[in-house]
Amino acid sequence: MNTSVNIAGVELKNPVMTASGTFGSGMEYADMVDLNKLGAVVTKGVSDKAWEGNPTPRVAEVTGGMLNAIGLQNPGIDVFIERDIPFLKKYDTKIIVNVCGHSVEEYLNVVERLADQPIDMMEINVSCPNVKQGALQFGQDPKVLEEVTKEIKAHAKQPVIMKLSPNVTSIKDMALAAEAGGADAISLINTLIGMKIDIYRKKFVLANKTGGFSGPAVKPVAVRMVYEASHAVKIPVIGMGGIATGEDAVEFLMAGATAVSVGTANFAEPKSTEKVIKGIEDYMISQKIDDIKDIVRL
Amino acid sequence: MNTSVNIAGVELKNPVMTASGTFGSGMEYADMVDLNKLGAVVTKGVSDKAWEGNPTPRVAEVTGGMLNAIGLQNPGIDVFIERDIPFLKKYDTKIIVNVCGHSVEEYLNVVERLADQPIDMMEINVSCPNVKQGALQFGQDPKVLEEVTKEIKAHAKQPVIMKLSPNVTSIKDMALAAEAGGADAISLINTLIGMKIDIYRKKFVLANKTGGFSGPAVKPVAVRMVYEASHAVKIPVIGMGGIATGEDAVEFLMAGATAVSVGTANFAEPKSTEKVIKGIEDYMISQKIDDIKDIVRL
Amino acid sequence: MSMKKRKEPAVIYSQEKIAEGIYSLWIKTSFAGEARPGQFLGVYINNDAKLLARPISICDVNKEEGLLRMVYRTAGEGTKELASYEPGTEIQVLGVLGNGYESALDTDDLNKALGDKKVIVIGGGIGIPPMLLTAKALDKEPEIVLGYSNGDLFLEDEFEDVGNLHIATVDGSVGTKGTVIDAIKEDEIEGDVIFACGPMTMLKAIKQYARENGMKAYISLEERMACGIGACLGCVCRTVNKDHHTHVNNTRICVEGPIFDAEDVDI
Amino acid sequence: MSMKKRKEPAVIYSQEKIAEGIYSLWIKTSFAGEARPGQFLGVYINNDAKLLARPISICDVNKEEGLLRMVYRTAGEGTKELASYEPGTEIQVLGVLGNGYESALDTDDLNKALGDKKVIVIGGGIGIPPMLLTAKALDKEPEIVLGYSNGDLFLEDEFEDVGNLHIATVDGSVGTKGTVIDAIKEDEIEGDVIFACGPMTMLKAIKQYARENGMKAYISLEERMACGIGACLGCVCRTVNKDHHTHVNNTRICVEGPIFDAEDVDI
Ligand SMILES: Cc1cc2nc3c(=O)[nH]c(=O)nc-3n(C[C@H](O)[C@H](O)[C@H](O)COP(=O)(O)OP(=O)(O)OC[C@H]3O[C@@H](n4cnc5c(N)ncnc54)[C@H](O)[C@@H]3O)c2cc1C
Ligand SMILES: Cc1cc2nc3c(=O)[nH]c(=O)nc-3n(C[C@H](O)[C@H](O)[C@H](O)COP(=O)(O)OP(=O)(O)OC[C@H]3O[C@@H](n4cnc5c(N)ncnc54)[C@H](O)[C@@H]3O)c2cc1C
Ligand SMILES: Cc1cc2nc3c(=O)[nH]c(=O)nc-3n(C[C@H](O)[C@H](O)[C@H](O)COP(=O)(O)O)c2cc1C
Ligand SMILES: Cc1cc2nc3c(=O)[nH]c(=O)nc-3n(C[C@H](O)[C@H](O)[C@H](O)COP(=O)(O)O)c2cc1C
Ligand code: FES
Ligand code: FES
Repeated sequence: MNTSVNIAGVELKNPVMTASGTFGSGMEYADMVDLNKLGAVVTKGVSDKAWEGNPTPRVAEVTGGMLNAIGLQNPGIDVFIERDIPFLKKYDTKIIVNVCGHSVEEYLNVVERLADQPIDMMEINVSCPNVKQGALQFGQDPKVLEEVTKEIKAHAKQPVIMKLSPNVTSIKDMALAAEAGGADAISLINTLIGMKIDIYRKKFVLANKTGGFSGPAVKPVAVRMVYEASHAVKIPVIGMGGIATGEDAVEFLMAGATAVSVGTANFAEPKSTEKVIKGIEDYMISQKIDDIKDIVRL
Repeated sequence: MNTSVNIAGVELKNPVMTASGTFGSGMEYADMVDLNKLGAVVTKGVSDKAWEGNPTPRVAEVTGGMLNAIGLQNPGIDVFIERDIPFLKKYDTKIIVNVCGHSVEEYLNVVERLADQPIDMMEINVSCPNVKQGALQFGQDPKVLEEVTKEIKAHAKQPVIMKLSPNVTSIKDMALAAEAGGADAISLINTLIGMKIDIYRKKFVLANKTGGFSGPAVKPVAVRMVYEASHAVKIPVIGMGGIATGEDAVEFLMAGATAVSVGTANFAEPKSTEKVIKGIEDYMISQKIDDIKDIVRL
Repeated sequence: MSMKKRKEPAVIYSQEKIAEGIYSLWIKTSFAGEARPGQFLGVYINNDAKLLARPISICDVNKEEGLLRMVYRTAGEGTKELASYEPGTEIQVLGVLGNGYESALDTDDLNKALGDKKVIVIGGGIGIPPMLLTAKALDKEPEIVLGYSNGDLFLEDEFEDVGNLHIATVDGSVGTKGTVIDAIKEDEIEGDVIFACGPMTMLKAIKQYARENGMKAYISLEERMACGIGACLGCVCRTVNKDHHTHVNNTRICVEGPIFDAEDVDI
Repeated sequence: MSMKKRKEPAVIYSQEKIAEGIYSLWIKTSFAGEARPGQFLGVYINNDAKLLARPISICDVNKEEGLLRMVYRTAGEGTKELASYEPGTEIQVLGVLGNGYESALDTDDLNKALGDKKVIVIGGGIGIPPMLLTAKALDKEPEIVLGYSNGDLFLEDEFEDVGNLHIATVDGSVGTKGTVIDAIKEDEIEGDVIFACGPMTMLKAIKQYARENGMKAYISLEERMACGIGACLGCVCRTVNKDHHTHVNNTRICVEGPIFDAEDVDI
């Protein structure tokens, strides 16, 4: 059976990756998950300097999902290069570094620092709803997105995945903008913007008021957006949003994704990534599909 | 205890209404729910002529919610005036007629036919994701929304509620546009756009491919949008999206809504509206709140 | 006789696997006293992630004991979860839903309405269970034709007690090899009225067969449902004439059906 | 001693309400053999709508029988659902989580590390349960100070067996009227090291008291968690110095805590 997929020239042994921010740099899950089995590990977002992130509470549970407002806390690119990349290099999996910044300059600082690093791709987070400055604005206006993509592509040595926000009127326009800017691939969805109020304490559950909404509850929106985006562009699409089983993953592949990421499900079941891989294989066996590329695209 | 609220001069005995399309015209639920207890009944969308709606399957279940692509099937305004309004008039509740159309002209035809009808308000659905023409476009562009609102206000004899789509980049801009157009109130959220694929049958679960996503799963998005919209405009906001309990309703009130609608929850529990009313009262008792207007707004 | 619809708790009295993926479930419920042949219940799953009721036909009732039986296939996740419930588990049920045969035939008394017409009761696959209560309701023993895919039969002995049983299997392992229509032909079964439930292809063939043979066919339709009580317009079927309620060529299966005169619906 | 973290099924052995809204739960689990004082488990609810594990401290273990005890308050919907589970119910548990006192004190052997230092064990409200395993782990009987809001005490008799018990109640119905600090003062309790778990106001007061009295205080912190294993950065606490892992003044309670030297954290 062949489950390998190719994204921008990078061959993944299977289409299953971790969703940025839900799997650290793999270290914390290495006890429970065999990282060698994963198509790729997508790291937590990294910026040029260390970020402290938002005040707590940072997470909340909602029906079938969760809200987070971590605020992209990260140790900065230097620590990351020294500690996390070498750790991941020990495993037989692809490394995709998720990049964040408050300004184009900050993105470029990270992109340039990554140039000589043994990583396979980078994913540019222009869609995080939890930081005031930068980030989300870049991801909600097609013109700005195209510009940012161009800038990053001009400096990046590795293939660039632009990660899109679902908090837009037309995901198609955003996908087209990323493609026009030269993105090698797009990934979606980042989190929807949500809010939860504690009516007894009479305050927002998250210190940040709003948070990014993820998990099985968002899957219908994600599948729809992956379908719309992948039918608009020629570059590969990495689908995510609520994937917890192999069947969920196949749904995204049928919607037009080339690969998928597993995020929030890792919290509900640490072995989710492995289970998704196994589930895709089971599906292929049951449907007598030898090559993952032969899964029907709708 | 006072639970009455006032929207555009109309006094509702409590802030709980039915969400359009989930309660018919009340007739079907009258066996199970005492319509006299409701703040208002919001009817299924009605157009100038009868609409056949979409092919089946029209509904699908998703985690914590559902998709629908009814396509606004309705018998048209004539039957509605003859049958549904007289039925509702027998009850001691307010009547809000939800209006749909493919074009401004079609909306106006309905609005004008309603002029001499004994209804309390009308809600204009410019946000249904399930009809190809009209509807959603009006609800995704602030300029168009403002224009449509103006036109409708120029012809409407009863207060006008504009119902907003959550499938937009900025709900604040949409709320401001409706207010600028002269809307007496806004209601939100209509359904998110979602998709579900049956991977074994290898086709979309809904004949229409996409459908409107509703139910508890969408609540975090709805609360956030109600918060953003109500903090942007001065007109009252009717909040909805996933409300199933009194606590959910209070969450929307705290987010800034003046009243709330209960939709998908009716399918999970036919008595949901009554339960929500009771739940709000229980909350007020437990928090020693005498007047619903004293519930804290965040 | 028609009682108000309502959602109520019911307690699982017994649950048994009667064939591969087929479960027989008896629940203790007040609906047992009201259920008419052809009607169904909305069964809720004890899982907050699954909101909607599963429509399941009433297969049998024991009015004295207040017991009601449903026989269902584990089609997806909801029915799989249902199959895992032990006796004593409380479930929520919406009922009684749908018109049933009496209402479809516009009568208070099925047997009176049928007079001396000969009834053929047909069930295919998971459409077999509802035909048991239907067959039992008839004064005169009907011809019964059941279609299975293979020899993994279920309920056949109970049908044997209430009518003249014919079996068709797709793989030919029991009875006629082929469809229920093949069995009707092979066994030269005759009748005036057909009551049928089963897959759409079977219902279409029956509609055609009835038309060609001057018979009346009442068929039970399925569609995805949200409310189950006529409010959401989720479950419609195309109709030949304008529907009295919807004023378009669409009728609500959950209230005007699931039983229809085959000639009224556009299948 | 440190075993790999894992998610595993566990079976409810017994469950008992021991005070208003407080439940004592014993589960049969392999984690019983590994649990150290101050650690916690992530308890999943059998409900697809509730994804995240509830962090619950380990209150006691019975290694021989492979049993582990948690005592929890029904705070929200998840714990309410947990309280409804009957013995025999299977639940999913992520464990063993957190550092525990040994790790916080940077030692393999708590008692050796403590030497002849006198320990005061303090628990307030739902922070009381984890102190039982802690008190039991000590060679020398500690002074134990438990703070309740009123006379609806729980676990007090079990603490009585493992140390010298003092009680404070906010309403004064039992022991000292007031806080645990009031009880320490009233009963003139002396010690070198405090181990404490309870509400934030109590922990702040203890930090202050320890500082003023030249004592060390190890406190157990709480925060909302998603992963429970250090990956999501959901559960951080402000720290005085830069954290070795995060490189900012934020540390992960789920892995570097929940037990901290009070002087290290910015509370
Ligand atoms: C009037 C009527 C009577 C029925 N009687 C029986 C019966 O006696 N025995 C039996 O085994 N089955 C019966 N069915 C089919 C049964 O409703 C479905 O198999 C069941 O809903 C599947 O639920 P699930 O959770 O396993 O599937 P899932 O795929 O997880 O369900 C997802 C959603 O789709 C709906 N759905 C899926 N399949 C169907 C279907 N075929 N028809 C309607 N809704 C569907 C579910 O109700 C649910 O809302 C009947 C259907 C109808 C409309
Ligand atoms: C390290 C640690 C140890 C704990 N030990 C115990 C214990 O031994 N006994 C006990 O009764 N409680 C303990 N708690 C608190 C317990 O985790 C919460 O009361 C519980 O999670 C509430 O869940 P719920 O579903 O009832 O509430 P809900 O409000 O329905 O929960 C919603 C979400 O918020 C989280 N949450 C809510 N309150 C808290 C809280 N106070 N702390 C962390 N997460 C919260 C839940 O885990 C869940 O993810 C501990 C918390 C931590 C962090
Ligand atoms: C706790 C948490 C942290 C996240 N951090 C990041 C991040 O640093 N960068 C990013 O691009 N996306 C981040 N995301 C978004 C996820 O990568 C993913 O796009 C989203 O959660 C949808 O997938 P899911 O439903 O499978 O979680 C984060 C999500 C969660 C839940
Ligand atoms: C089956 C169904 C039909 C609907 N029909 C309409 C409609 O005709 N007009 C309208 O404005 N909204 C319609 N809606 C949207 C609801 O009124 C409501 O805005 C939405 O479902 C969110 O609320 P909920 O999560 O409580 O259902 C419909 C929703 C559902 C589920
Ligand atoms: S299921 Fe709602 S109308 Fe039939
Ligand atoms: S809960 Fe995820 S880092 Fe602590």
